[in-house]
Amino acid sequence: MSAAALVLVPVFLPLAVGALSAVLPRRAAATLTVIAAVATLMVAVLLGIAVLDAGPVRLEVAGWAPPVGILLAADGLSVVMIGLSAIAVLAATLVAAADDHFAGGHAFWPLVGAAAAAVNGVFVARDVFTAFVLLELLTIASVALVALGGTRSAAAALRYLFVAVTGSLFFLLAVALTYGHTGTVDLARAAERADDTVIVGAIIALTVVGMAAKTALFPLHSWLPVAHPAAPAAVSALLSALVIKASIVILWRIVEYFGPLTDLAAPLATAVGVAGAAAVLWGGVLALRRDRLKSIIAYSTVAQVGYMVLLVPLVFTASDPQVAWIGGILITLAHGVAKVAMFLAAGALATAAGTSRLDGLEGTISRMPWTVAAIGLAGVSLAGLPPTLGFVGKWMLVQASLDAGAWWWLALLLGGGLLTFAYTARMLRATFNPPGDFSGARELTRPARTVAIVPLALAALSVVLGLIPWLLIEVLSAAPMGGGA
Amino acid sequence: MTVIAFSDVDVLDMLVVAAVAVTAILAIAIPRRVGATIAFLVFGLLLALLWARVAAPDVAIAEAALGGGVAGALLVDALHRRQPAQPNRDRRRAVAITAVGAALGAVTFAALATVLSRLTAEPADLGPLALEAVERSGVSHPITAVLLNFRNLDTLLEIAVVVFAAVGAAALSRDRIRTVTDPGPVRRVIAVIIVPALVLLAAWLLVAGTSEPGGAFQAGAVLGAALIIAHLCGVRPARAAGGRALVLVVAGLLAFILLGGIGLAATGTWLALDLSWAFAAILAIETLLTVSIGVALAMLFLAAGSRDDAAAADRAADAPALGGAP
Amino acid sequence: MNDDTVTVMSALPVVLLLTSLVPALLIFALREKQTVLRTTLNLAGAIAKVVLVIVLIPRVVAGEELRAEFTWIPGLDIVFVTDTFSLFFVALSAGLWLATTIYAVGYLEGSPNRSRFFGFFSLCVTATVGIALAGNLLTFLIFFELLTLVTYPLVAHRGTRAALRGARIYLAYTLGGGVALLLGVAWLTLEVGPVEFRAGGIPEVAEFAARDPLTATVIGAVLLLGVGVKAALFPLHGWLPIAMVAPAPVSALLHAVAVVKAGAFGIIRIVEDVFGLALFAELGMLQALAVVASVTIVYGSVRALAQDDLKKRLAYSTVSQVSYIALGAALLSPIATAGAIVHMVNQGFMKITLFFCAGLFAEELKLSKVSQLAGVGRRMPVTSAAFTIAALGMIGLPPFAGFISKWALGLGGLDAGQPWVIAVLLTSTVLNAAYFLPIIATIWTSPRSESEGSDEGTFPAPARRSGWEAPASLLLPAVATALFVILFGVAAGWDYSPWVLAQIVGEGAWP
Amino acid sequence: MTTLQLFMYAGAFILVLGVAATLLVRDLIRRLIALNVASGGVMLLLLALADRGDGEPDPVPQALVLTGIVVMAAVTGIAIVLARRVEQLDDDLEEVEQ
Repeated sequence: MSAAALVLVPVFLPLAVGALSAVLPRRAAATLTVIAAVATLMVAVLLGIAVLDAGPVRLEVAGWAPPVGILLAADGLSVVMIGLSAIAVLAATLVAAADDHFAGGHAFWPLVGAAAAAVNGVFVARDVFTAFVLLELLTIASVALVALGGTRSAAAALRYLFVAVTGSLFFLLAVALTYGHTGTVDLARAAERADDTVIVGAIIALTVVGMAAKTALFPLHSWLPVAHPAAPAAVSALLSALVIKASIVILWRIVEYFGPLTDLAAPLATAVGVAGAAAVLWGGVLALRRDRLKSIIAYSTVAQVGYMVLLVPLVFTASDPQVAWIGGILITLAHGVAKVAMFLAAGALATAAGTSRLDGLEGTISRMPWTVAAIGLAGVSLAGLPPTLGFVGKWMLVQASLDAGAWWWLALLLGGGLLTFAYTARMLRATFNPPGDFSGARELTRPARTVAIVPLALAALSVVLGLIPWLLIEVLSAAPMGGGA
Repeated sequence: MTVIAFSDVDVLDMLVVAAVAVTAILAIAIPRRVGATIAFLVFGLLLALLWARVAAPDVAIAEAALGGGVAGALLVDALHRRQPAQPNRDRRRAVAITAVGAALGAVTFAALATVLSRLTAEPADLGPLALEAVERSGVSHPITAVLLNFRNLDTLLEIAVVVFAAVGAAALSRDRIRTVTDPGPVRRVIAVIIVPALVLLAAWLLVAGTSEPGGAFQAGAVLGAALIIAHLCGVRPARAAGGRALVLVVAGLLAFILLGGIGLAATGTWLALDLSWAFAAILAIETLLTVSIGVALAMLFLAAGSRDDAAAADRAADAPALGGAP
Repeated sequence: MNDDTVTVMSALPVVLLLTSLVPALLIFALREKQTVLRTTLNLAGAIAKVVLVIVLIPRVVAGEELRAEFTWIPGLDIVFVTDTFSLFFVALSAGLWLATTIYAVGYLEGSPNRSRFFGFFSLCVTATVGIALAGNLLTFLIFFELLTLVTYPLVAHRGTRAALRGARIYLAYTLGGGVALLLGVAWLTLEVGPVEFRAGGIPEVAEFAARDPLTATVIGAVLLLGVGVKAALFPLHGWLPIAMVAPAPVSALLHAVAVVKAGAFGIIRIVEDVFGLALFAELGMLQALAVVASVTIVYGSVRALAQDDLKKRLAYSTVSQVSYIALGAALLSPIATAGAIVHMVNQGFMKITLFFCAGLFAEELKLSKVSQLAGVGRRMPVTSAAFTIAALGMIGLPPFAGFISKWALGLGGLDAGQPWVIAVLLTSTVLNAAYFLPIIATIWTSPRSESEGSDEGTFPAPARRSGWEAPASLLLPAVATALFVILFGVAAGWDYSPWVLAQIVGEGAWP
Repeated sequence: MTTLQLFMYAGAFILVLGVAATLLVRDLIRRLIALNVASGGVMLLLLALADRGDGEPDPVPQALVLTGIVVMAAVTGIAIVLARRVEQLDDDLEEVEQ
């Protein structure tokens, strides 16, 4: 099997396992899903090696080259994002396998398979229509996953569906314009042929709006703090860590391919940056004011989305756009790893304490120190503090902002971290207890061992990657963004 | 099949477009669900008519079958459920919101129209390229070639969308799909006449699809309609429990993925079809997909339209729009 | 840097870090009841570190420089070096960590959450050693921020409302400082590439400053702002008195070794090993730093006067005393530089002794206010003696360690042509005396008034078999550090005394 | 105006109409209809673009539209299931209140 065929594994393996899981008993479904995640992780490593060796791995599906056929390609961005997705799915499914509360029902298994296949597909897609279908698959799976949170989550799921599908329609319109203007839906070919500033600007603008809705970028964010906490904990983790990344990546890809072609890209990018800045502040301030763990973490996602889009204005102004690209990608990766850890740990705390309200968590730090530590470490990474992966991303974005003389983005990067750590510290504070105030006051239900280990392992991963990020950066630089695939 | 493009606008086109626009406005503006749904049903049929005008008969059939099915399910829903009372909104505020919405919509439309006006009328070269490649695809109908050969990845993913929608729907309404235990005389007759007719139609669409308009989607949609009607009429095999139905649903998807693997083994390229067996493979996979899609759609809309007990199902069975056979 | 410095790649700097990192991680994994194992790990790590340092000192003084580096991101490494200054700071931390560990084991005996406490305690020292060994600004930044994070759980340890509030304020200040530091480090790195410390200043930075003096000044100011928070320079000192809520060993460590000292160390690194004294003076920032330091010295002392809470008085005293280091670094004179460096050690030993004693008073007799200490000298003579020695040292009386510092700084002021420094030092000394002498007087002479304290008017007798005035694990570290306060003053001329070593370190800045 | 333009503008109009209604209408089923109307608009646009040449229309966009219709049907199906759940819950809550 050639390296090219490897590109398909992260898509078809979870898809097949997901389909099987629909009809298999829970144990078998869980085992298969975990195995598939491990295999996906290994394939990500192999793809990473291939990218380091010879640049992007390209695959013309069914042997038909664009424009007739569909091109899939894995570059550095694809590889690291597939790695993230494998890790996130592995973590969430391990916990869900250990404790059914985290899953919400049997449908969790097939739907997670579908969601994983869809996000991985988005990461390798170089065809805008295929990306659209993948986004819809992801929407269906995610909406159904949210609805697993019980009867009351249906309203949240439906609200999510309306926003997500409306976003998809904006993107489909962008696809139609791409086809109408260039006669193809293959990204690279379309970028080669596109020559009308206005149409290309419209394609970017429509994608920005559509993906902003799906990613919950301010001011289109209001569905997220409703939908994410409504879901079971393992689902919340996947939604925040992984699902929103798919639409982010599509936004990035469109910027990567079409951004250089139009003068309208720069003002659009600035608009994206402003929205991102507002997201960081608004999400951060609201996270500070919530009093439930899951709600705080969901608003934290709203805020962090702001950082993930911050690279968009920076790649247009920095003298070395690669620094901005890599910094933004690393921040996004760091968010993924940290958010899975945080949501799973929050789920464990809530299960143990019987409530997710902050004022009911007193004393959990003594009983479940590892779980609280996972939240703390994850918060450190989200805040971009050393020695975590979040710091690496922030460092590079700070470099890019300084380089571009972009003082506003710089202030945001620096100040936003404080806000992040403020709400993390607020969660941590709630778990402390005054001495003597706790002995036997309330028995905590102890969660399964896996439930304690997995979030901590992810938090530890943030630290390890924060200390040796060069490997990731090598993979990301092997196929520079904007270099074409 | 040819249509007069880039000539002066045909009066018929104008009329149909106007009708489509009017029904669209009605579909969103009528406050009662029943009315809005009926307007939507008409909107779908008019769209199908338009598809025929732009030389897209495949889409027309699919639109008629699926659009009709969707609208039918919506209609059943609207007919048998009490529309929740809208919270009493201040009339003035409602008017203001509508006005702002209309203004923003107008601006958006103007912007969009400006962009669209820049699209050149030159035909893209993709069409000729694709048509040229059809010869090497194993089937003669271009759209089937695109769906099951050139862009079969999209098709596979689309099946996945339907399959996982059915999985999700089944999970969310597990105990709610009820069968009709005592069908009345009307439904017995429907079951005996309409269901076999629809199944036959599905089979024809499937086989014909390799050379003419039609194919797995259209056939699947019709089969789905047949299954829903059969179910509502109390036909036994249609009462398959969720689990067994799911097996049928995922089978098509898994077979499609397996075909990819076979392609990989045989030609070295995932999902590639060798010309020598492409036709057989396409037909085989289309058959499985038809079953998959049919059962999935049936599950989806039964789950959607079920919750009510037998009494509601009674009325549902008599609602002619269900399934919307062409 | 000596001309004959030889750089050797070695794993030893990393081993120095691991001697506290490994115990930290192991301790986290221990169960609460595994006291013996925990104490063993703690002491083993602390002793190993001290031994390593003792082995390294002669080699480094002889001009050998050990170096370890790892790729972080392409073109930017994480670097550890043992130059004279870094080893000097490591030695200080290692020594005081050992003393504090023994003290803390006794202090926290029987209290809950000790695995958490000692884990973070060890991490805190790891971060400090990392700061010391950092070979470039990036590495320095990483460990500087790490220090902030790992001290948070220590300050909040008790979990009371006051502890959580203190921890929150501490965090707000220090993370804010971290933001400034990040900005400065990232900016300077962008302008001149990886910023590797070099005694006397980095040539690239000098070139850059010649090219763009304004930006260089701004970067320098931002960097100083970043480290100034931890060094508690006025007006960034607000967190220090509030963080007093932490358990006594934590306060001891925070004030003597870890946090404030990391800030002071950072100031010296930035002034002398990044910009170089001459360049810093040229940019006009040296004078500014001297003024800020002087203001802080006087301000801290004045505020200390008014505190009745013993730990608070000591905290304001720290604000004042740490700025001696900044002042010394801000004077253009080799002897002032050496004075600043030696004061890191002297202040460390004196202040840790004072905090040990304050903790002893609080633990043994529940005394936390100055006014309650009347007559305690008779009940706890050893503790009171240790306290007296350290306090006299703080005032700057010979033959104690503090005298060396003040004397060197005063000479340095004259040498640098800034005689006003003498006035600052004198004012401060008078104020030091004004807030320390009354405590000493109260302890030793004042008869205990009948109206306060316990019913009988005398302190309860020690309730332990040994008949000692306090548990040995608390008493011995205090006595030991007090003895060093004398030793550092008396034996200042010895080959490896802090004063001699400080002069060696300081020489590097004066090529 | 050409037929192409007529169809394109009609598609755009229907899309804008549908999206606006999706955002403004509160009733769940009517919102769903609006969403379907909007998608019909995009499909019209795509098919009009497919049929620009004089010869046979480009089969690729037609296949894309076909895919889009099926996807939209699946979305609608699951949306109805959810809408039912939501309204059922509301009804139940009302009953409890009464």
